[in-house]
Amino acid sequence: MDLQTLLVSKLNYWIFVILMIVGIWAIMSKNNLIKKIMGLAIFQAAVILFYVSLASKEHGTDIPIYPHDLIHPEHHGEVDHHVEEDSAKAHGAYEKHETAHHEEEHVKHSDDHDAHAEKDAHHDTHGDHQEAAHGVAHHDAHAPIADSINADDFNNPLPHVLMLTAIVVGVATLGVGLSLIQRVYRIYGSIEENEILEAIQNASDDGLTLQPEEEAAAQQE
Amino acid sequence: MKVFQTIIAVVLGALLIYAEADFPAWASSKSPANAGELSQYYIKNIYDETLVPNMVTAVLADYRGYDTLFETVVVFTAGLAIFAILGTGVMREKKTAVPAPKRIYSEPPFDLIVRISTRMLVPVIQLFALYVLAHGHHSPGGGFQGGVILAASFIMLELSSDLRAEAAKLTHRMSIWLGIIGIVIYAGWGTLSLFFGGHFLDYDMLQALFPLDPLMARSHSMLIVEVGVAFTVSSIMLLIFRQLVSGGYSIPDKQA
Amino acid sequence: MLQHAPVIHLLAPFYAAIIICIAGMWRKETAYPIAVTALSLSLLSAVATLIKVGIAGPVIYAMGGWSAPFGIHFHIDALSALMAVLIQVVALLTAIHSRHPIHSSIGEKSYLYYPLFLLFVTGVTGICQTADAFNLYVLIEVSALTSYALIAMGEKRSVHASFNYLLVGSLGATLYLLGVGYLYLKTGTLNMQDLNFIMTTRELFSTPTIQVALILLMVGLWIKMAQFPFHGWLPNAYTWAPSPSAALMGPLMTKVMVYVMIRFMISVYGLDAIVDSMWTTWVPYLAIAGIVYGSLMALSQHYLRRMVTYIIVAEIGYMVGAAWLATELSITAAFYHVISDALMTLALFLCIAAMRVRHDIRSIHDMENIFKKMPITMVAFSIVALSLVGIPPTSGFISKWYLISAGIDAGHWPYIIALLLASFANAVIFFRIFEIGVFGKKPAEGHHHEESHDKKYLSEAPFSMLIPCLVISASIILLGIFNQPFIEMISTTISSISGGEVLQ
Amino acid sequence: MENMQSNLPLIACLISLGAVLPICLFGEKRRNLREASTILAGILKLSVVCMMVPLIAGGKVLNFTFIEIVPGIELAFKVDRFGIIFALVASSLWIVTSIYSIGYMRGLHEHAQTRFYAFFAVALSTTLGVAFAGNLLTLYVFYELLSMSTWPLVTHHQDKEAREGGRKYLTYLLGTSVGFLLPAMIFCYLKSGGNSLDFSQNGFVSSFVNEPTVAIVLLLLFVFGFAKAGLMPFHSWLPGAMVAPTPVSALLHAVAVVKVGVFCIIRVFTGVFGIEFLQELDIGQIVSYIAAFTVVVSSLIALSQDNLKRRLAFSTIGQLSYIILGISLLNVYGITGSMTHIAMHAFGKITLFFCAGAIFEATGKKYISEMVGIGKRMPITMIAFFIGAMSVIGLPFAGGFWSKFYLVWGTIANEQPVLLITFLASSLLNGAYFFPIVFKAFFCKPEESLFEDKIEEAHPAAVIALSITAIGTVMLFIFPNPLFDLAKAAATQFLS
Repeated sequence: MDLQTLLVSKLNYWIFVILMIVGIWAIMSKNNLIKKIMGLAIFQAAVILFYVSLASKEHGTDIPIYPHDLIHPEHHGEVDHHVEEDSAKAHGAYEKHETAHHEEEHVKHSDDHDAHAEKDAHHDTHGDHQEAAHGVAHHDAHAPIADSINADDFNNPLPHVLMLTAIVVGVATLGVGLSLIQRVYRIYGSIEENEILEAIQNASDDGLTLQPEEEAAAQQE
Repeated sequence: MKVFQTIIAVVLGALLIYAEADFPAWASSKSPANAGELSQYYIKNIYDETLVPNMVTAVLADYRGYDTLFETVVVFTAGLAIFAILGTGVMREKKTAVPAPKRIYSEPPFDLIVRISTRMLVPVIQLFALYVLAHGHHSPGGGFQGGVILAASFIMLELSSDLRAEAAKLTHRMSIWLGIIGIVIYAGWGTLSLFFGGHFLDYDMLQALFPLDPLMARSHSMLIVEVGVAFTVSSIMLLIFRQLVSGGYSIPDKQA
Repeated sequence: MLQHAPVIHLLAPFYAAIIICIAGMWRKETAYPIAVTALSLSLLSAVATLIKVGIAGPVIYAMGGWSAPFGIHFHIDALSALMAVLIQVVALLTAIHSRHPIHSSIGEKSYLYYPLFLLFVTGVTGICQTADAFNLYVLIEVSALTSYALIAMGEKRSVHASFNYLLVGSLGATLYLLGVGYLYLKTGTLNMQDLNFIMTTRELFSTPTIQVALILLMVGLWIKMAQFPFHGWLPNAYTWAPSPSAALMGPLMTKVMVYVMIRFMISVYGLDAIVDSMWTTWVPYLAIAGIVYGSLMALSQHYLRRMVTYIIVAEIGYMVGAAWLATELSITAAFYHVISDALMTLALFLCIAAMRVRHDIRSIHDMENIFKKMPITMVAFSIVALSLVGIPPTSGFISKWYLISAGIDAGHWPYIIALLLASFANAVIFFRIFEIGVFGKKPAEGHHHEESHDKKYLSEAPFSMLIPCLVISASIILLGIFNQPFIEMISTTISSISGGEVLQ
Repeated sequence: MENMQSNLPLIACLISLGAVLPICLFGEKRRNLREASTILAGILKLSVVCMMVPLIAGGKVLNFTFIEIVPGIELAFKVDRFGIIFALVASSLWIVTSIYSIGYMRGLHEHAQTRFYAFFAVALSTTLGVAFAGNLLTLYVFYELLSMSTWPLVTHHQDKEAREGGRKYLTYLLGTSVGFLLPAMIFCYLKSGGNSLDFSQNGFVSSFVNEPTVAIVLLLLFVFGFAKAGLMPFHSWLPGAMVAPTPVSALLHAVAVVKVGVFCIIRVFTGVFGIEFLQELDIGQIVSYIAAFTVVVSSLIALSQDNLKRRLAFSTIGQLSYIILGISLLNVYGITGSMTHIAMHAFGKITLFFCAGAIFEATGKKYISEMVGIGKRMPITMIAFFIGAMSVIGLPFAGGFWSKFYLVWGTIANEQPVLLITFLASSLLNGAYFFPIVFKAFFCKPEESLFEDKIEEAHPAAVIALSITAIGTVMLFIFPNPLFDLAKAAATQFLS
């Protein structure tokens, strides 16, 4: 395929690659500790961009939420209606929620996986899921909407979930990194890598200086 | 020395580009990830199984609830870690290149306009934060976003006025307490379902607690879990901000 | 309650961390007992799971009650159960050991130290049990963050070492995350069993994405396990960390990453995909470089802690080299070495910490006739030393036996020669220590003197540090003699996984 | 040849290990109790071994299995005739050495005697472990433990050369055992399809090795792997170990270490490869030429040594190569000769070492040039020295004669003129480096005649010990048949 389609049809991956190169390069060659941390943040941002761009579809909505009319077809007046619904009815249909101790769970799993083997057989296990959903006692106001949804209208939710976690982890790492930098600055007086290494070199006996608490402890011995 | 790094970065870039040729086109709904069995199932069945219109919150809090639990643990750990690194014991460090500052913060420029406007804005922001937290089922939002906006409101308040006064109101021990409450809500709710015979974090079992059908039990437990997350995230983000700003010195804490 | 055992030994340390955070704010001394009881409880439940796995085969625990690819799963087979037990044992013994050093060095922060300690154990146990690739990333980050803080509470230089570790560690974890992303892009699922199933049914192994995914995953994991070219962070991190953190992370962090590598090699990619991915030709040479480098550097060190870190780098070379010979025997050997080396590293760190606390011994030259001063600790130390050299009755010999037989079986002679050279280097290292330890520095004052045997001279390590040393060195010998059940369990699991039938 | 389960071999091994406890407990303060417990343990051990002799002579094989370490192999003892000969030699000489070391250590007021006796006892228990080993793995386990337990004995003096000697000792023994022996053993284990490495009648190597080149490489790996046998390229740890106190070098040379090396090589020849297999492939020749080379060269070096103990060390290297030469002849006489030579050389050489130690203790002299006219001052020691020398040279009236006779007979039976010449030449060389010492001791007058001719013997305990062993050497000459019957029966059993 010629370069033009390659470039346009995969624009997001190109940006992701460039960001990653910048990130890695910054981490490795920058001298200032803060810049290294920024490089790490760029690197993580690149991975997040990769995941999120993965999830988009041509005409899918950017945030996968069911439109209001689809969920509540008629007016939502009788909210209290489903409360009297006997909720215990036909609960068992939810095969994955019955109180499955391992063996059954085990058995269920192997069927699930055998189902994987044949594509078509696969389809009807999902069919069971839907019938199971049907059977579940829920207020009749909410008819199962599974089959009335065209999957291509909605973006894939999974990468968004994963990246929510990755962003939070990135923030946590950033926080700890910055606190370490502060402590390094206080101990060595600088946050330039080369100056720190010099300070370590001419520290009295190469870093064997005791922490104040340890000195106190050593004297006690 | 820079040459070596650039070579490595370029090699990594080349490696990624080599794989890129094999990628599906951007935003193609036929790509294995989007057309895969997993995402198709999620899109089709989320509402039927959890009564939560926002698919992301459903997957986040219910299908992959264990992931989110450990995500909250990561936030809490970051708070603990920063507190351990910069926290109380540091003050007695004598042999340091940079002596402990006499004055903890520079006095923020007293500016009446800034103080008054922030004092007006903060309640609105906090209300919006609670809205984002509570409305996470129906619109983009949820525990993390709500918690962060809440923390942002506190930080704005601190930035605008004297940090030390604000710190006195919500000491670092209090923020750790809030973090703990958040995690206990989340993990406790998950362990609760153990006692009702389900697996860990299986909200379905909890419909025995409420006179609701399992679907409503699921969506409500998701809300409770989101509240737990909000607690932890807001308090820990505030703790991180305060530690970083004061470098661990200022905490007017009786116990330090 | 047994049905929930896999979760119990995950939650016990987790809840203990929370309780310590609360209780610690008022009375610091409650932290230690809570930690020890929680870890012993989780050890019991880990052993229960191991027995259950031994009898009933792999245990599947669905998180949140969702079936396979949709929810997150625990897939606990013999490998993960053994790792879980190993982690709890190492954590319990380090917790018992940590009472004295923590009290003396960072006493008032103990209510922060133990929660981080226990959260690290939770993260690492979770890594060993989860069957979900992304969940593994989150747990790696949990254990990584706690280890940055645990290291930074040590001596002055530990802060800078911890920062380097943070940078390199997060880089590695993010590369792993990208690798999982590539796998997800191609297969659409995150569950390890499902990944393998889809990759085999659609013959994706030869596609460039999956190949690059393998490179990213492996480079990420090698960075985290300090395999040779990426080991820069390890020596400083574990040398200046407080001794209980080094004793906790030395044996666990790197070995769990080796377990993750083996898990990805056999459960996700499958042995035949690995073999025809031509990696098995060059990776053992990388491992050999690691072994040679680690041994030589260990020889040249005279700071004890630093020497042990380089021995860890060499041992990682053993495991990676054996794993990448990609035969069932070699992966069994690699996994057995994971267990025996974890015990050996822990014993080394515990003995060195005991020597440091009692006689402030930091380098080899301070260890003058230490055998008279601390006879019991030094007996434990010499057992570990003999095990590292590979003297028969110990587990070190058995793992060397299996590693060499794997080498011969795969016909990879350079690997065998590297192994023998490394064990010889270990011999030189430890007998140099024995020489100074047993015979002292200056020659005996002439032939005609009777050296004094008075009591003052003998000052053993505190009781709470001595017991873990003895228990560990005893277990090294026992693991050496009664190794058959472990080997049996490991080899059947590996052959069943790589034997084609995807055990669900 | 029926097998019999019994835990006698285990008890024999554990007795000396058990003795370590009382030795350490009594320690320096109650030295006599400590020495008493060592000797008591020695006597007990000898009695248990003697209890086993009638059973084994009656054709039984005692075995005891402990635990399966590697699939297919257990830590097992299997005591046969050859094992019991070596066990007898080791345990009897331990008692004598303990008596001797009481005299020597106290005479010289040596330091750290508790450590000495403790490690001595451990070394003996590992030696018996090797003697009774039932398969190659158990042999290797105890072989390594023996190197570990004898290392502190070699570096006993803690001074510069002692450490050098210790380092050399370890580098050679550990290097060769981990370098050659372990891979060879694992190779056999893997190639033989994982079944056990037991010393079977005609060896298990024949099952998987057919072309001779692999067999030769494997055999050389084993032969050089057991560096304790002191074959030429890996022999220099032995003279290096002379820095140790004399009872240790006595133990090293006569009782435990080198004898274990040679014992293992014979086990490899008979149990691992099997004599018929070696004869068929005819690869015994190579080993015999290496051994012959070692014999001649070591005897020549011994001539040039002035330090008495170094000369004895090189003569030991020569005598050990006799034994290897004997076994590589692969015929009945060769094997019987080599087995009996272990016992004969043990008694002969231990006497020589005791005398060397006594001379050093009494007069402080180490060098042969200083020992002119010493016979008048220490008559008993020098007579014992003469008897020991006769046994090592192989002259009648001393045990060495019979075993050398069988070895020579073996070379004639094989029509090996070259080996025959080496035997005779080396006997001449032995004479050449022993007789001058004896001659100068008795018949020459010391120039500076500062010795008044009064008898000044070493510590009584030392003198008793060396006279016992001298008498033992002569006894072995007069009543050789119990030993030789055992050896012949073992040899025929190996060959059938």
